[in-house]
Amino acid sequence: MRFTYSDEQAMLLDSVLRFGQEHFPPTERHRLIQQGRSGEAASWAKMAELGWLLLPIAEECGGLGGGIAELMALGEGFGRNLVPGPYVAACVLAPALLARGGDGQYDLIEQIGTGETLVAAALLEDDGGYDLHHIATRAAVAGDHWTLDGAKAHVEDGGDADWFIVPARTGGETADRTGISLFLVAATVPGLRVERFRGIDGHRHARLELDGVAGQLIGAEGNALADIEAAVARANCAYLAEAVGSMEAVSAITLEYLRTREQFGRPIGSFQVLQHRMVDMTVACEEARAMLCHIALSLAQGQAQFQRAVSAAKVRIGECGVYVGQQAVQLHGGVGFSDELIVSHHLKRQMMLAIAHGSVDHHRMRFAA
Amino acid sequence: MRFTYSDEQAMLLDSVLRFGQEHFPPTERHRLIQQGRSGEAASWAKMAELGWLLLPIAEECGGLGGGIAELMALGEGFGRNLVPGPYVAACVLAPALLARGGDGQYDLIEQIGTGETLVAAALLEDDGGYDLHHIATRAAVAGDHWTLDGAKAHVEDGGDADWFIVPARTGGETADRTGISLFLVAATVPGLRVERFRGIDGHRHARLELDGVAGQLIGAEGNALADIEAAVARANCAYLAEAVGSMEAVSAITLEYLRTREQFGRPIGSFQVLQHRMVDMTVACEEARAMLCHIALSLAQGQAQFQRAVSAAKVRIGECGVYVGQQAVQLHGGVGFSDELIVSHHLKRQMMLAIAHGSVDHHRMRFAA
Amino acid sequence: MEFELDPADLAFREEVRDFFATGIPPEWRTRVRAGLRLHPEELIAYQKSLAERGWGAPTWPVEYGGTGWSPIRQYIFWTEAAAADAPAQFHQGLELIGPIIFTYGSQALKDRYLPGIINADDWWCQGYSEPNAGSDLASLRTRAVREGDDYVLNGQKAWTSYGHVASHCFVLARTSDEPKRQQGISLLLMDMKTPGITIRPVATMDEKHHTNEMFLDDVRVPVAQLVGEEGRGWEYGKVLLDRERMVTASVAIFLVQTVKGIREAATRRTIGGVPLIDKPGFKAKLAQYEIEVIALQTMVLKVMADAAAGVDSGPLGSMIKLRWSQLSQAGTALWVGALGPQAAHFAPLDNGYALPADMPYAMQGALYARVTSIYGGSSEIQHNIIAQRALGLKG
Amino acid sequence: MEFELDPADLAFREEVRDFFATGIPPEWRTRVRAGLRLHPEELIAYQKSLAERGWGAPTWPVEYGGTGWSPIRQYIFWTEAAAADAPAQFHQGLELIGPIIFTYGSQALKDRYLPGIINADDWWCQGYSEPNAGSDLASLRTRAVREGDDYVLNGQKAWTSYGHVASHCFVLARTSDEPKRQQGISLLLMDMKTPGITIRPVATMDEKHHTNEMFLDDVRVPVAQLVGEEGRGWEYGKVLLDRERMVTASVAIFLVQTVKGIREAATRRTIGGVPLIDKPGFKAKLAQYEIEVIALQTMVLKVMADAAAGVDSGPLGSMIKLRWSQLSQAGTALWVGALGPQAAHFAPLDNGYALPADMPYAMQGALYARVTSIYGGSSEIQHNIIAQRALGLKG
Repeated sequence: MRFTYSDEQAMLLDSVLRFGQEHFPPTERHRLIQQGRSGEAASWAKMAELGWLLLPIAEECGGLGGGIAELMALGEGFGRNLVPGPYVAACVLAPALLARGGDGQYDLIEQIGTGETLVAAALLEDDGGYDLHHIATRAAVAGDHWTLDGAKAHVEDGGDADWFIVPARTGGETADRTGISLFLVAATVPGLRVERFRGIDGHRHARLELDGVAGQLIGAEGNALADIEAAVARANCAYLAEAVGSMEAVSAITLEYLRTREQFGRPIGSFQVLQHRMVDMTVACEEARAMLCHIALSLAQGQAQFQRAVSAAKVRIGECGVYVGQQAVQLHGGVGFSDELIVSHHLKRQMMLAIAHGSVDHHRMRFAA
Repeated sequence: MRFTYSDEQAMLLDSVLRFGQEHFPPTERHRLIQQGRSGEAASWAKMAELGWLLLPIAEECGGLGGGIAELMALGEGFGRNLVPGPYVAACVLAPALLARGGDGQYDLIEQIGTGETLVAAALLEDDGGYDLHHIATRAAVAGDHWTLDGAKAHVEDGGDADWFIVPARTGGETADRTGISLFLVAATVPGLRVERFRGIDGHRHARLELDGVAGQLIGAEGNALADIEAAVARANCAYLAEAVGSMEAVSAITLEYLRTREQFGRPIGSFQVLQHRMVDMTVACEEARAMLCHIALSLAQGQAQFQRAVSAAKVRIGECGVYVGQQAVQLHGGVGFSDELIVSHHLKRQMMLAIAHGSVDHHRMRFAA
Repeated sequence: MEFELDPADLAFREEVRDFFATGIPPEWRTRVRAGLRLHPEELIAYQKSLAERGWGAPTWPVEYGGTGWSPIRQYIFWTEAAAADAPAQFHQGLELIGPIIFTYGSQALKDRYLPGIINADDWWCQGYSEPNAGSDLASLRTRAVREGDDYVLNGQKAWTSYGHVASHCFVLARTSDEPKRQQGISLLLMDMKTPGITIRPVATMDEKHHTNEMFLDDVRVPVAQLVGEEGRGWEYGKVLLDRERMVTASVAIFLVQTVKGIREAATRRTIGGVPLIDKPGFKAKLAQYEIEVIALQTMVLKVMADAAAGVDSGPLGSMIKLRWSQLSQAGTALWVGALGPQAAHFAPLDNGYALPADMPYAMQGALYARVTSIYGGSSEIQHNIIAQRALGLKG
Repeated sequence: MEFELDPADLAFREEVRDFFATGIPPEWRTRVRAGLRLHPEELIAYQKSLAERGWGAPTWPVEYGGTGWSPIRQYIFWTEAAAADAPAQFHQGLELIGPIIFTYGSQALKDRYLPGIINADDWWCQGYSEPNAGSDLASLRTRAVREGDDYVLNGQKAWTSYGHVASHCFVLARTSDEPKRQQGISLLLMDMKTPGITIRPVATMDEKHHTNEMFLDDVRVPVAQLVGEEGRGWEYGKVLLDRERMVTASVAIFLVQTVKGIREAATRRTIGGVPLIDKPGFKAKLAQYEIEVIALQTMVLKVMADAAAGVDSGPLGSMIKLRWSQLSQAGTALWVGALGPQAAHFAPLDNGYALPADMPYAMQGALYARVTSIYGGSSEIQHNIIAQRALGLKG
């Protein structure tokens, strides 16, 4: 049993860290994000070149078959430098869902791996909360193809997607766990309205309205829920590691600030109250990291235990991450609130990570179920 | 508008404080409590002599007709010195319920006022949580009297009661709000099993089993719930003020300890972390006192708003009281945990006050309803 | 204890209620509820409407153009304003410099500046903080050197809120070096059109331009613009502590607006057909929040009643600031949580697409709320103040 | 990262599981789950049963009678013990003085005392704290003056846990006055039957007699009972910091028992026919608690794995102590809350009436838990330690 990364994983983390420093130094990051997809184009190409886009993709789909530990190393590295971009949506979540389609989807998966194409999964609906089984969107056979009708309230990182993976009902009622199938929908297909929004962390999301939209069935009809839940849990692992990387980075920045910033003629880190706050932040980081280990430990116990562990981690890392981000801003005072330091960007990303693929409240009740 | 006591109320508070110091100094209090009812006999007689037992009783019942402000002054005074005894159960709650019986109950009320008799209300049942309308106990007419069958899970301060006021169903189903009547039951009546328990605060409670017990109907049959809820809300006002008095007392003791206790060669109150904790305790005291004012402000707005204000106060004072008690123990360190200082007794009383006549969770949901 | 309002106050409440029954534009509502400042032109319009009614300065004495209201009436006024989703008045002129001017300023300064504050012809900003003098304000370095009839100011100010909007600025600057750092600091009133003033916007995490850096480069301020005596600027702020309490207190009253914002968001959003507001978990959270707001409101009322009765409220003002910032943060966070996944939709990337109903304001409010525990004396500083001044604990 | 146990460890787990499958008396269960110590005779019986199996000292090297288990095996052992509702072993002999004796003690001391610790023939108590030396232990005043072959001890000790039960005591006493207060303190082993020792019970808020004052009045302790060198007693404790981490770490593993206690209480109690455990509000609270326990357990496992890998865990031990005490308090409070109104029924006042199923233990556990953030270095001290040692922040 070992809680540290293997040499290979450590090397991966190391290169992700260097990548982040090089492509998204705090001084440049904000400017690049404001450019949207074009601001991330160069770095995306570099990731493709490094093989990272292929890393999470299963070997049978032509990927590198990276496991949870590799995803965590990547996520942690991204989090430390707040690397933006739709990596988790496009490279972790989408390929796992497309894999359901077997070799019919290998071309598209390959294009994801080369960075040519972005795919996003349109999972959440109005009135569904964060429940993945709450699907009112319906698919019907029309001649030789399927048409979809409905709406998706939020597509994580769907703002730049070329394709959407859309769960829709081929049977059952809105809240049923059965009768859900997956469809591939082109972003430019007639009848599809894509509304695009930016989050406070610069991520670009979408909201869809589907009005008789043509979709291509991915894999077998029905019973897609298990695949969706498994894929989302896997995506969450990368997000959770990103949150931990971000927490640790912003804690380190804050500790350094406490050591060097002077007020009332002494370093502010000499004030006991700020020392203890810094300790609480550090404990929160340790708890969060422990939850990543808990996920890893659960892997041997099957998908149900794994998903329960992910829910537990979403709760605690969500809480700890936002707490650490808030305290980092607080301890920095006014400059922490400014956009110029990276500190507030960590808080904003933590706030968004805490609700990505399920809020703390949602996952607490899933854990309890 | 004035938030301070009137001169008369301030004098009452003052005499309650002197009474507490005289009868229950910290050195004696624990010993007296361990003697049970006999340990409190002398002080109870003194209270009767001072007219306090009559104070909360309505004038039409022969009492002094004290209002909420008088109850609060009394409660606050009791709380500051942790005066034990069944005052609220016997003098606030029971007479308010007995008043429903009109002049038929004036003799008993008078005996309460003279201190001869103790009466307690048996309100809570198993499976009922803290809900006052959850009554499974049934009353039936048997010839010229009523007989009661059922059980009561907890009778606040019922350990020494000579009489019990027992709500029972004369109609409706267990959770209905209608069909509840009040009965007076002698503690010694055949078929009544009284199990007596002591709480961590020395209060003596009871649990009842009623097997064909003879009871005397108090007032009209049915529709007693409104009276019960109003009486309990009134009783809670005294308890809430007691909690505030106790919080302020234990905060003052803790502040003094911080000023005088030395460790590492300086008063522990010079450590910033302990200073800030003491501030948080002080803020909690202010919040709690504000909730008492909120209750008083609600009086003009009718019973429903009054009860909602009491529920709000039960939530916040319950939380703040336990917090202050816990931190007082923590800041005192080992001696805070010992029984020898009064500090831990404040925490224990706060823990019990927080669940008396409804826990924080219960009242939060009542407030939200 | 007496908790009834007297009949005259009750009549006053009706009068205020009538005033607010018309006149608050509905498009202000979400921003107000999220604790966000309105646009300057909106705030100016609001202030002018109050001034027109004679209510421009609720806390000022009549002789300076104020209402002369008792603290209880101020409470009533703000409670009704909050109930009507009116904004809090912009406070930098009204509460920060106005009272200093009418307490310490020359007659000329009073005549020149007080009316403009009330009728919103002038907009004041504060030039106190510096890059290395935030919580530790006494370490400020901006200098004002006397040259003839002018002071010549050089230095750099930080967190100059609404400096990009303001017509005037009240500045603390060092006019002499004294052994005690709090001495030798003077308070000057400065026209923002004076040459040598450069305003540089500071981008903040809420993506709203409200604050700035201000560079002072040989800025000449006439000596007549000095408030009170040279070198005593520090004291003037301190003496007004009691008033400052009222300022935070009044803002705290407006938290009921946040409750409304949360409630409406949670009523609008359904999960599985059930409004979020009816789900036990959310219900409990909102109830908890409302109860804590009630506690704070009642603390505010107590400060007001104490002030009316001439009783010293002690550290209650600092406590209200502390709790207010905590509850601003908790409330806006609860609101954002009520939006669900769409809390990630902060800004549209294309034209023609509408944001969710509360956005971006709910989120912007949640982000802005983070600074409420930093500005105006951080929560840590408030703790220090209470510990030292009220509890008598020494470092 | 590798998270699989190797086959030998898996086999070991089966062996431990088998051991615990029998043998833990059901009447221990509620107390164990409430985090309460069992009666001394029960703890002795438990320790003897472990000693008989060769498992009396899970953390000791084989040469001193220990198991020589790897940290991972210790973790497995404790996890299985916790799952079986076995108590934590009494630690004062096993973890506090035993390791000091085998590290610094003479061969004679090792021969005399180590076996008695393992087989529970001796019961050790700790004589460190004093009325004016709690968190600030270095200010202790008890003196040990050399007279011939004895030290003569005079002084007063506080918080001598189980001093009324113990056969032996390890005492810190001042043998000389040095400029640095931590110097000149010696560690002595003392038979509790020695004349001059007076034990006075200290009543504590949990109404359980577990601690005492100890008065030392010309108590003669042979010089041979000195551990290591005179004047270096303070260091001996410090050097064992790593081991102490393991002690709190092992106790933290037992929090799963509290989860079980809460769960059963909330399953038993119904409100309106619905078990409390199925009510969303309670469900959420218990889930939150379980998740925080999981985080702590995994931190413990990490310490163990780090130790096995020879990696320094840094301040993780202090963090575990901190979080463990918080979770002991939160868990027992949740449990007591689950009892509803009957949490007020702590002790029967008459014979023949049974308390509610969990009482008095759930409540006693909740009261006892308050001291877990005070003893063994209060939470405030743990914060200081982490801030200074791990984060390098100076006062």
